[in-house]
Amino acid sequence: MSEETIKKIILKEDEDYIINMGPQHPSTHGVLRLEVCLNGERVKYMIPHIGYIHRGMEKMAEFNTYKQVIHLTDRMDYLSAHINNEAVCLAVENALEVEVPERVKYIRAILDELSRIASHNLWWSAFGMDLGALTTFFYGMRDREKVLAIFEESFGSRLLHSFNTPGGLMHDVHPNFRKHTMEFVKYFRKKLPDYKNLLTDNVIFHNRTKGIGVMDKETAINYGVTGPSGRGSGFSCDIRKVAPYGIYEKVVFREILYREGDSFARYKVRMDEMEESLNILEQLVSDMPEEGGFTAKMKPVIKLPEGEYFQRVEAARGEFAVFIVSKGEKYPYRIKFRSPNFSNLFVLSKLAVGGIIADLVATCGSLDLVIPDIDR
Amino acid sequence: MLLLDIYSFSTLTSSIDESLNNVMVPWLATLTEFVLVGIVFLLFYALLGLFLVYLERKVCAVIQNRIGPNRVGKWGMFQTIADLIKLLMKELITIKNADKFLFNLAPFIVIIASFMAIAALPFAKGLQAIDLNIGIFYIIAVSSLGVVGILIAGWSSNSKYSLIGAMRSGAQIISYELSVGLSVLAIVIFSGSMQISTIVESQADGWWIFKGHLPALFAFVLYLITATAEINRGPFDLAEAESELTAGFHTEYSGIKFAFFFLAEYMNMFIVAAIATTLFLGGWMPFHIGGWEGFNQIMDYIPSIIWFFGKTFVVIYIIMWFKWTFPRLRIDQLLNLEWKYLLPLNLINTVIISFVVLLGLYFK
Amino acid sequence: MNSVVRYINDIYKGVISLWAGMRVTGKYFISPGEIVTEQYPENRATLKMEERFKGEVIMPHDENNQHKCTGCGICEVNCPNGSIEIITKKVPNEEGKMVRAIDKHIYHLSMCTFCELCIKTCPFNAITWGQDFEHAVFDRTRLTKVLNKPGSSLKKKEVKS
Amino acid sequence: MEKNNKFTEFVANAVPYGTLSQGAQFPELTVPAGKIHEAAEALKNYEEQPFDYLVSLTAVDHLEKITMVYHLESTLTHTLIVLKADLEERDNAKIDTVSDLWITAEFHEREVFDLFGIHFNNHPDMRRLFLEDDYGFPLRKDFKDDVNIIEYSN
Repeated sequence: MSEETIKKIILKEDEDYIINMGPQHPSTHGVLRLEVCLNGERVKYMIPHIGYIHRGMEKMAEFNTYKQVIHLTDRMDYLSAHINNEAVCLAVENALEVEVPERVKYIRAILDELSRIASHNLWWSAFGMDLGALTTFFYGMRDREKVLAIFEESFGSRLLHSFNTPGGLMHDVHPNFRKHTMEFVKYFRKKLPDYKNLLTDNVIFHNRTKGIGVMDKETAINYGVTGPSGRGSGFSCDIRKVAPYGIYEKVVFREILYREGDSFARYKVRMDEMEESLNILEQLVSDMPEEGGFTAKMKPVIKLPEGEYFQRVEAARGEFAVFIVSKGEKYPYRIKFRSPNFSNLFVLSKLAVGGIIADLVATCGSLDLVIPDIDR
Repeated sequence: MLLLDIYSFSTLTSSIDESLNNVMVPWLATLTEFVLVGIVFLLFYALLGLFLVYLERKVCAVIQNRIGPNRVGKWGMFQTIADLIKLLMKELITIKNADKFLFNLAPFIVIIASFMAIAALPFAKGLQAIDLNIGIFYIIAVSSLGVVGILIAGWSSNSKYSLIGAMRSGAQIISYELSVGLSVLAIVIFSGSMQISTIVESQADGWWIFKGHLPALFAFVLYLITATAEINRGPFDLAEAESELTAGFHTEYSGIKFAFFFLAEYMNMFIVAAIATTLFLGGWMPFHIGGWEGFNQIMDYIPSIIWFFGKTFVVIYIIMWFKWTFPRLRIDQLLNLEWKYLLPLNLINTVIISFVVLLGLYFK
Repeated sequence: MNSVVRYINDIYKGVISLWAGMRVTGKYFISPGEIVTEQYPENRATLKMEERFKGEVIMPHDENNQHKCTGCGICEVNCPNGSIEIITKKVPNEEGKMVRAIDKHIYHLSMCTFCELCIKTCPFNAITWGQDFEHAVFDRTRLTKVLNKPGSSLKKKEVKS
Repeated sequence: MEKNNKFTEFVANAVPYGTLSQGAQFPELTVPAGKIHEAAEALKNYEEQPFDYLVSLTAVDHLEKITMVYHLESTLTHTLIVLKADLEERDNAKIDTVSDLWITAEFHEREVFDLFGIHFNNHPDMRRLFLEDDYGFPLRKDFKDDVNIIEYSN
């Protein structure tokens, strides 16, 4: 943001037509407030205001043991709760140099990919709705329900399942887990053509998203935009490839990269990632060992050796990283959660300028923001 | 043709007219007729509006793999009535610094505009309030009055979202008025009359959509698209684009004033569907296939009012089908679509139809 | 000429893509068998939650009104939100010695985040998940529950076979 | 290994005031607080592997000092290094901004300013991000919340 813009914010000019999108607005998907200055319908500048649901998680985590921190990470990016859990677990396991059983790695990766599909699916539904295609929302929800049913069967909860724990998993997965996952893969493969016909190929949709909110690679890197949004600009930032963790070294998959950098490229990245996740699921489910337990041996009270630990994982919306500073106690001395949406949000104020309100909505939707993850 | 006369409403209406004239002086009889017709139309308007809301909710529910309203009454039939009662009981909020007079006036303008258009619609044989000799021109003129109400609503609300919505609506309707007019003109050329009863009569031996070859079919498709835009329905619902402007021009309205906007929107949908039926699908004329005498006679047994409403609801369904499938257009794309695609196509189509009519290439 | 071809091609492709979308919604419109809505209050009889469903924390009691909770307080320590409070009392055992026993196992459902740490760490498997999910009440205080039933006592340890 | 040596050489040349050490996971480069912008600029313009992606920027309150921690990644080779700077002064903590190098730092720095009270010199928009202006700096270890008194007993 240039200084000129900031001056404008403070000394609002009389002719500026300022509308507040949010904190309650259908297309901001939560309590995000965008202060938009318009010239006609064209956006002159846009300032995001955040902090409406800041819960001080980093401070709360300083009073929680490592096992208790897990349930806080659920509530940041609630759509990829499992992946967030895994970041903390991996950081603790790396610090303690615990080797988790092979089976746990497989199950974690399966759940990661299921979460990713569920998350992208919800995004697809909501993105369609942002653009006015209301039916997509129900089709997306219908298919996401199948993933949530698998979650519910194994973990007992559908969204915020604190299923990971340092050293492994809370329980073993349900005996039907493998079967139901395969069934879901088959079911979802059948439904994907509907998605394609309904939205991906639609000429109105193309007009609404192609060339809208163009972000080049340099901007993406400079703003730290990761995940599907960054990969839509050709920024190779898939942590599963860049710094593999868990079982991902053994899995064969490709990183989806598009170079256009517009909303449609970001859309395509997510659609392709859903298909790629299905491929990964097929590999993992067939290779998953039946035996091997679900947790490594851990002490009842976990104390990390003094030091600093950094763990990155690929959440559904980008790079999620945990930075733990330990002083050898059972509580972390300081935890920093590097959440993907925090970095992704601020590029919006650059992308929105020059477009019209409808473009702002499309760009905001294509960045796939989850507000609790921004505020933490 | 004898059978058709049984179902004709003209016997009913003329008998009422006669009996009224017998007991009253002529001017009083005319006045009573005005009042009677007004009451009948008001009831019809309200009930049909409620039914359309219910229908829309059911159709979109089935499209979206849902059941839809199913709590109030059997299959949720009284859901919309319950909603109406709720809206009636709600507080009417006028926000600060709003232009009170215009703010209260706007919903009435919108609803009167759509109410006036019903007058010229032929619902069945002999069931038409007024058969103007420029009937189709009258309907187009009156139905575009509604935009004045929308503009007033947006301006007087003292809300930024409302203003943007109203301005969008203004731009949209001014543009699409042209295409609606031109595609209606196609049938006026075919039938050589602007009088609605004449247009319907001209389709006794075949509907224009079949008689008029491809140009008429093309005009029908163009009419559907432009009419959908004209009544601010999805995918052209920019004036109230929910995800952008929360509710557009009626953001600040509550209670029964909001209900007026809502009802007018659905009734406008009915009116454009009814016009499409009258012009392209033969109005209340039954479906005939040349040479199949038995089939045609069976078709004649079905009352004309059922034919009219059946066809209208098919068109309404198609309009709903659009809405629940497509994403919304952007305002500049919407105007592009009109000025770069629909209007040129319509002009070309009008020229072709003129030649078709001049050379007598259509079925007579 | 090229631009005219492109113009017509645009229209053609656009119409085809729109028709593809309408086919999808049309297909679902004529197949009501695809409806997925669950009629919730009506299907209470058939609605069965998963075995592992995290509805609320409960303490199973056997037919003699006995439970397994000794009041050790491990669940209270492990709870990240302070939603469990243990109140203990001293009761005499068979030998006449005063030993610690549970008086009230208070569970604040309103504060629970369902992280499962209490159940996981309980050394006696005294608490577990209940499948009840209809927690809506008119008064917040009713979400505070006492898990051990009145008059209940500690179950004797089974003799290991 | 060769690459590592090259990097060590580069650091010795370009950032002579910094001390490079091999941390548990990543190489760590500690520089004096006054030279942070200089060091960051050198790292970003390192030709072999420009550290052009700022993964995370945060601070840690060690009571006797506040440490700024920057995690930098090179999108060319995907190596990650940690850049650190210690701030001795608590009451008037100040450090140069790096938001002109990585724009994402602008918002991370605002967050750090909000939660730690570290002022960033030359920052274009130094306002609080989440909290009100008269709120304390909650992530400091000596922060006491008088309104919501929650004592953690365990």
